[in-house]
Amino acid sequence: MFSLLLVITMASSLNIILGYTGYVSFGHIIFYGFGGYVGFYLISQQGWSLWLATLAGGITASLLALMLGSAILRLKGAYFALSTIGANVAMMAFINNITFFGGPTGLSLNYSIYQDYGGPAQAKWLIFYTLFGLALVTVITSFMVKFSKFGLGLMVIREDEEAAKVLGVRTPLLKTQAYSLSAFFPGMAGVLFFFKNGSVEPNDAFPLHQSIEMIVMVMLGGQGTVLGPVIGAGAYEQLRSYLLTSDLFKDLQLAIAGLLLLLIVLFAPTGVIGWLRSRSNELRRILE
Amino acid sequence: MAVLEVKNVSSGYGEVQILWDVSLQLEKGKLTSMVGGNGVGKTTLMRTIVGLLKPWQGSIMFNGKEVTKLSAHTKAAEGIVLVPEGRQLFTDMTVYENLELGAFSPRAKANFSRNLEMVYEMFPRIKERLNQLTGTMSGGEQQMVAVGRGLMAQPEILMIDELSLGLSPLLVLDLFQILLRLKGEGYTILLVEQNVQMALAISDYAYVVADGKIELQGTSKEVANNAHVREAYLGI
Amino acid sequence: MSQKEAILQGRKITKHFGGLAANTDVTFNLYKGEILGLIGPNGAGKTTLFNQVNGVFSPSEGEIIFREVEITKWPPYKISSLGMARTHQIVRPLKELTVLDNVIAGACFGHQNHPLGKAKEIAEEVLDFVKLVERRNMLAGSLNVAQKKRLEMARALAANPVLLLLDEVLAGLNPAEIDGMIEVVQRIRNERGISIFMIEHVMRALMTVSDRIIMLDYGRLIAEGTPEEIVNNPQVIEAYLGDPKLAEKLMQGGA
Amino acid sequence: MLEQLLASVIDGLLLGFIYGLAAMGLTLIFGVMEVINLAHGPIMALGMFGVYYLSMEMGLNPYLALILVAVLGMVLGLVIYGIAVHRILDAPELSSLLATFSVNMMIIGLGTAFFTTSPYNVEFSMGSLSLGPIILPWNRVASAIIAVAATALLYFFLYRTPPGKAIRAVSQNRDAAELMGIPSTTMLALSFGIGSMLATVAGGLVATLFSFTILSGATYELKSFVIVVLGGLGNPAGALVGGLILGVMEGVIPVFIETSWVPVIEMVLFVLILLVKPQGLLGAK
Repeated sequence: MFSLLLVITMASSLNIILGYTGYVSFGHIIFYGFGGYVGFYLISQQGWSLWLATLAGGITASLLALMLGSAILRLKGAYFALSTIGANVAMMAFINNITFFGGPTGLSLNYSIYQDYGGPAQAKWLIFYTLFGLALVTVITSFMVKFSKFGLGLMVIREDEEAAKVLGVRTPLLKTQAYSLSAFFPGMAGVLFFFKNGSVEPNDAFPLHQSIEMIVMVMLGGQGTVLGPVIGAGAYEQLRSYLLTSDLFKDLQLAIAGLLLLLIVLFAPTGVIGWLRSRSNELRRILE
Repeated sequence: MAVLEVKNVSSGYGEVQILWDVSLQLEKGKLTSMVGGNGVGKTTLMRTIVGLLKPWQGSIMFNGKEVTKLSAHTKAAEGIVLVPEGRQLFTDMTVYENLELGAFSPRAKANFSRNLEMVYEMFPRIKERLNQLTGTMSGGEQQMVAVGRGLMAQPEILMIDELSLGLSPLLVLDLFQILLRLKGEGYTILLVEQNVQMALAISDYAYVVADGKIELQGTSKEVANNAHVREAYLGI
Repeated sequence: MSQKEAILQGRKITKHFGGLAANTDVTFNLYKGEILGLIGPNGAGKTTLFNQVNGVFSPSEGEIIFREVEITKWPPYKISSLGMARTHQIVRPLKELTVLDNVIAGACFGHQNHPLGKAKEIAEEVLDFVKLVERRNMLAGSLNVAQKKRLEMARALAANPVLLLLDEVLAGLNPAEIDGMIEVVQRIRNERGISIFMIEHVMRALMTVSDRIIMLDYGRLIAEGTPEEIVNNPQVIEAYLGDPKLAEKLMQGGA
Repeated sequence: MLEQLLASVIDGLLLGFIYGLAAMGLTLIFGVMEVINLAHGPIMALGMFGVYYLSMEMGLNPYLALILVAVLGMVLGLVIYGIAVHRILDAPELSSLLATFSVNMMIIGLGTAFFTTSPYNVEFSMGSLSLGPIILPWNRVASAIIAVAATALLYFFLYRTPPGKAIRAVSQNRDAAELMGIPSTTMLALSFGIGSMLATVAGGLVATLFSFTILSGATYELKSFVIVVLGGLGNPAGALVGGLILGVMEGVIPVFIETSWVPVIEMVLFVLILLVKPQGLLGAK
């Protein structure tokens, strides 16, 4: 359940930049990792409370996106995608070298800290509810963005960035805001998750393949829709846990996920929601 | 004898229909021109004839054989050659490489040296610049290479889309003289040209295209003297 | 004549792409409330001129002044907020959005910067004006060419611009559709007082709607005047029908 | 210090030729069809395992094995093109990125099932070459020579043979190529085949130098990205130069600061070049 809530949060926030704005980020996990690292550092080394640290994780991830985005959002299409991969790998390698973040071994918590939250079991529940709340807030935010003027601006950019400028959309500003917003929730989720695990190291924080799994989830459900990423995340997570626990497939989990991805790309590029929408006009109005 | 016969062809891009039931014939050794305003479907018709677009309906016969659904490279290899609008040269390659690629098909390769001689003779400017990258040439020179490349393909039908587009009047005169010469040598040519007066002056037969349909056809004289044509172009 | 207020001025606009000059020293005025036509053969640099006027490219040399503000190097969205809107030669509908959302986008980001609710009202009204209101919930990608052209027009109008640039709004339309579009263009000026700068190839139509016409050939401005003057200008006839003397010369040379 | 530096530079250069070769496959595919092949790394890894099996299990000389690996790489490329790439060529960029990444996942998934993720070694040595104070293992020298030869062959093919010229024509203008009678689909498939052939050969050369796992391709794929961007996307000559630059950087940087900073520097450089000079340092076009 933890990972389900996590992937819903991640996929829904990725959808803001990928689905609404049309910028394919191959390194969205960077915000989870970076925000998580900052929050974890504040808790474990500076004695901050989980709540403040979580907020700080979200904010620093947003700031990172703001800085990074104001540079790389000028790039188009494949160039943007490549630069996000580069940024992700650079960040991971960078954290590896930062001594106060523990270098390659990372940081860990003193387990007594869980006592402040009513013991390890209690703390786990607390995180669960918080994560649930976070996932909910992310989806609600995604919904509000979609039906706001801001969201309309993003979708105009997605459809045709040149035309957007001509229509008066301040494209650089809107793109950066969207990127920054889409980084906020993963940053918070990172703090919660690392806190639950009690430790963090660079390889857990910045796995490139998870960035791409997020894209798969968004695509599977339907990019640019509010519910698509939620459905996609749920379905993908379900499939993955089935494959991982099945004797027959557990070694082939990745290969099967790859095959699934290929099938979606080739045959259902608009995802489940897109497919349903194209079936009927009535559904189209409901399934935004 | 008709080398090419387009019968009742409809075509377009995606879901947008551009051509409606177009029929057209090219007689062997004749120069036929196609005139009409911007965006009426002349380029679309040419792209459909060569196979870059698939006809939605209708058929295309080449030397009495149906070629409607063949791919563009197959048609090109058989001699249906288009010099496309905007030249479309291989701009990072030299003049010589462009000419060489014109003669890619076996049919064309067999006549390589003969055609090359002819192109050199027609366009001495090109011969002087064989090793220049075509992307660095002026518009007029590029058009010469484009026509030369088309000739290297050993065309049975040579189609030229907007020969004079964006070129200075002197160059236009040069190029039209080349066309006259090709006509004299027996090439079958289909010309799309915005310079209506000049196109009609040198062609045998002409089609007027409007709204994706053939609006009028006849010998060039008939078309040139038609008041309707003048009106359609200048509104006088 | 001196009373007329120039709402848009181009001063010696020059644009190079690599070594090619697309526009050279183009100077013109567009007066308030006027419909100014822009003609010229293919490749004469008309759309390039539009692209500089609304900021898609910045000129290599020269200045552009709009509503007495120099906007030469401004980005398009800033120019848009000052009250300029345009349509494109090749229509650019936002395909995956509905017709209504397309027009709302025009109303809420352009000149007036309305909130969503108000923008929706304006959009409905504009869609009614261009007779597209019954298709408001369709995806823009599913419209036919004529409808897409009207959609572009609606989107531009929704911003309530001071100046509207129209790039070949008549191309590809059939005669009935052309007449409908001409009526819309006239009403935009007459009922809304919006000045219009339009590129057009369908000469007959342009002659009826424009107050004045300027002509580009090889990137230079070669003629300027009332429709009457333009039709009788030998340079215009030459550029469009080809030089009759050139054709004669050709036939002599070839014979 | 100076000697150490010189040795590092030479070491880096030798490795740089292999990097360049790997990147050339990536850049060729991008140049011809604007597809960034995210399966590049795993294809390289398959090249590594190809050489391993042919030499360690079947007793072939590793360099002879490379020839077979090259052929298999070509076939693999054609298959991948047919299944995953051809249909999405006209689709938005995301589609081609995801399609090739799905191939990446499949190869890694199957590869992990077959080979696990533990390291393999092609054990094989040819002694060393001494140049004054500098000692170079023959393995490295031979690999560099093969990489150079393969590069030369690629250039000969692209610039001197009709199919090579046809591929360049297709990459510059697909419609115009069709109009000249060039079957563009065949040429696209062929270039994808050549691209993955180059990847497997580069992978095979890496295997004669270092130990590797099925996941090793990822590192080289990232390096290839950096190289390709250094040299200009779609420019094979640029890839070679980029490879040498990267090789030398990797050789020299550790002389001054800790090795763990190398990837940070590489990736920051990568993003910076994308931003400032996306046409690459050589400035093609």
